[in-house]
This record gives sequence, structure tokens and C-alpha cells, in this order.
Amino acid sequence: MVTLTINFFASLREELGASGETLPLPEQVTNVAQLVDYLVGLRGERWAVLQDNTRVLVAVDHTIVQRSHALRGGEEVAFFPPMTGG
Amino acid sequence: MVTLTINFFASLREELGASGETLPLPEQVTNVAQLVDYLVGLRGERWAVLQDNTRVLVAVDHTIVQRSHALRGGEEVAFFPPMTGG
Amino acid sequence: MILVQTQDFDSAEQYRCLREEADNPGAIVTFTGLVREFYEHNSGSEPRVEALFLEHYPGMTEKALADIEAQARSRWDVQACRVIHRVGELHGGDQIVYVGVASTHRGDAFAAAEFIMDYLKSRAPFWKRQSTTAGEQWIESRAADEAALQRWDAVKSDPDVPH
Amino acid sequence: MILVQTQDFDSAEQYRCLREEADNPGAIVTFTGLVREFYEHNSGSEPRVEALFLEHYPGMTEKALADIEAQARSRWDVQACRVIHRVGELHGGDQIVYVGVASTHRGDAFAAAEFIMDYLKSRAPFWKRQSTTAGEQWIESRAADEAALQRWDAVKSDPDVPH
Repeated sequence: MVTLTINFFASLREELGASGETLPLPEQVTNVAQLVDYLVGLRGERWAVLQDNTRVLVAVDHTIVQRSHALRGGEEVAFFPPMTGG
Repeated sequence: MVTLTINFFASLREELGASGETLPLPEQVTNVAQLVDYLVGLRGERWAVLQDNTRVLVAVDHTIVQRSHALRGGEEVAFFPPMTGG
Repeated sequence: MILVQTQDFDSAEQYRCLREEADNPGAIVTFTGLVREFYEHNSGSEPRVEALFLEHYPGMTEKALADIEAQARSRWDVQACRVIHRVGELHGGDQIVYVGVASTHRGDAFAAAEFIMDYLKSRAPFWKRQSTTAGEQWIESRAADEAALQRWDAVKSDPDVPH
Repeated sequence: MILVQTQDFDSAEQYRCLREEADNPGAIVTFTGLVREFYEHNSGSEPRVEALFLEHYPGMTEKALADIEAQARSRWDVQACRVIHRVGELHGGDQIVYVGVASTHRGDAFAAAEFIMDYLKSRAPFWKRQSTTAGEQWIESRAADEAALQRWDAVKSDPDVPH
């Protein structure tokens, strides 16, 4: 089965009350934006924060990507707020 | 007696074969440029290098100055090439 | 060399390593970031922030830092480079991040070290949470840090400033 | 603190002092200048420069360095600052100069340290003479060092880059 691993970090993890999960790649999901829409539809309005691309950044397989980035299954997708290291 | 202390550093000291001296303030000397002209007149053409203000910098009492800087006697005047520290 | 660790680091040891790893360096620039203490405006006696917690994204962190180091190496002469970022619980006065660069000339060493720090701040997956007298809060990213990144787009490379 | 000395310095000790002297610092930037070895283009085996001699103008040196430090303090937030310049005979690989700055924010620490180095190179009375396989020669000042100074006239102060 083709799956996606999803992770949430920092304030976003607390806001959603979820640290991550592995789920089967939904048929209608071919990119990051579609994955987000799928999750909001599945989990409800609280997850709509994921659609705000200034508050939420996305990395696929450890590289920051745009919402148009293609997903084929097998990827590690991470959502997190802007970084504050250093 | 009103005097001036003169010092030469680095390549300039070697070029002139002089490290420094204390001399009575000559009557016609009221600024650095006049001191240089006086020294060239006294010591000869080899000292004309002092008149080249790109090759030779001047400090009076430990501060870099222009050739027009006034001298009243009692000062420490130093001549040296551009610095190469660090 | 890139390290992400909970334990403190010894900047003297890092400097020794940079000097050894570099081949005939003329300049070594080091940056150490420290946790500042913040006090209440009124009382001034008790620190407002009791602790700082650094979370990161294992796996991506190392990759992001390696990418930043590679960018610095492509833009400037870098003979040796060491980056350490601590994670976990920290307190006021603690060392939090280290960047050391050895180069032939001083202009390259300064530029590469500052570039790495500026990118690390906003492009490596670290997040700070603070525990204050008023409760827990995540630290927000700052526009000034994003602005610090913009200037590296304008600057192609420093003029040829020799050491 | 400004020191002009023949003996080597311990950058670890300098860093400890900066951390102690500073009041709640967020950033410490250090610069160390090292004597580079130069080799003959052809042989590649024997160093071309056997020794470097640093002459200075005692009395003026300390004043010039204090002036440069004061300028840096007037332009940037500087919590603590240490400058050491060695004089006398040095060899390839030796430490020659140290500048350390502790500040609230990283932008100020980087700018102040680089400013002090750029001014020290061309405005403090030090002169280098080298003893090479081809004899003794004074090192000439370089246009690039003068150019490095010019840019500080253009830059008023860094944007407000927080640590």
C-alpha cells in the first residue's frame, strides 16, 4: 500500500493536538495543496490553519517545498511554523 | 629651548638611515609642511621622500594629521609609510 | 562539521579543530550565540524567562545545515567550517549556537560566518519555546531575521579584501 | 581591553573574559588573524617567507586602537571588546591579531568586529617586514585594504538584526 508519513512540529503540533501519522495516499491527492485540502475535509475547520502558507511551511523529504509540489506516495511530509533557531 | 622630537618608522627609517632626533624648533617652521621643507634643505635630496604625502604619513603627538597641521614646539612628530598591520 | 546536540560545547576545542583542519588559514571568525536573560520591566529582580526549550526536526536539521554550509562554501573561500546547534532545555547565559569559519582572507571568513548564521536563523528547522512567569509560549519569527536574509541576495560576494 | 605584546595569546581565555565582562550578551564574534605560509611557485617544498617581523609605534599604537574601539562603540551596541596585536618576530601558522566583541545582537557583533579589523589594518601604526629566501623586504600596503575602509562610510549601521 502506498502511504504518506505526516509530521507536525512546534506550535502547530500543539494547535492541532497531533504530532503525526502515516496514512494511505488518498486517490485525489497528487500534490501538497491537495493533501492539505483532504486533511481539512477529514478533520474539520481547526485544521484549516494548514492552508495558510505564511503561518505554515511544508517540507517534503526534508526539503522546503511549495504547495504545488507533487506527491507520489512514500514521502515524508512535514508541516511547521516559521523557524526560530540560532 | 623649544624643541621638536622627530621619529621615523619602518621602511622610511631604513631609507633615511635615521630613527629620530630632537632638534630646536626652527624659527621659520610653523607647520608640518614647513618642517619637512626645512629637513630637506638641511639634509639633502634623499629626504625629499618626506614631501610625498601618499608614501609618507605624519602623526603629531600620536594622531595622524595633514601637512598643514600647526607646530608650536614641544610636539612629537612621526613620519612613516602606510600601515600594514593585522 | 555539523552537530546538533543537547550538551554544551567548548568553543576553545572548536577553534583548535578549525586551525588544524584548515590548510594555511589567514583568518578565523567564530560566532557564539548565547541565551539572553529577560527581566520584568517592573520588578527587575526575577528573570521573566525561566527556561528556553529548543525543538528541532531530526533528519531535516542536519540536511538544512549542510545545505547552508554548502552554499557558503560555493560563495566564499572556506578552508574549514564548524556548526553546532544545541537543542533541549537551556537557561539564561547558556551557549546555544556556534559557527566557526577558517579562510584565507578575513573578508571571506566574516561573510561566510554571518551568512551561515543568518540562514540558520530562518532556514533550519529549530523552534524556541519559553517558559515564563506568565506561562509557556512559542517564540515568533521576526521580520528582521527575514530582512537579514534579503541582503545576501543583493551582495554577490565581498570585494577582494585580503587578510 | 587593548594589548600590544610579543607573546602569543589564548583565544579561549579571551572568550571567557568577553563572556564575563559582557552584561547579558546574545552574541560573541571573534576574529583571529594568522600568519600564512608562502611557498615558492616552483619548488613548493621550502617556505619562501622564513619569518615575519612586526614593528609598531609604541604610544601611538595603543591610542590608535583605543580610538578605533571607541568608534565601534559609538556605532554599534558593544557590551565588551578585546583587541590584541602581537609585535616582534612571527612565523607561519602563528596567531598575530585577535578581535573579540560581545553584543546584544549578532548584527552588531559581526559589524563591530569587522569594522575594528578593517581600521586596525590601515589606521593603527604597525608595519610588517618579511625575511624571505630572496632577502628582507617591507610589505606594501594594499589598495584592497583601503577599499575595505570606504564601505564603512557608506554603511551607517546594520539594520536591526536581532540575535
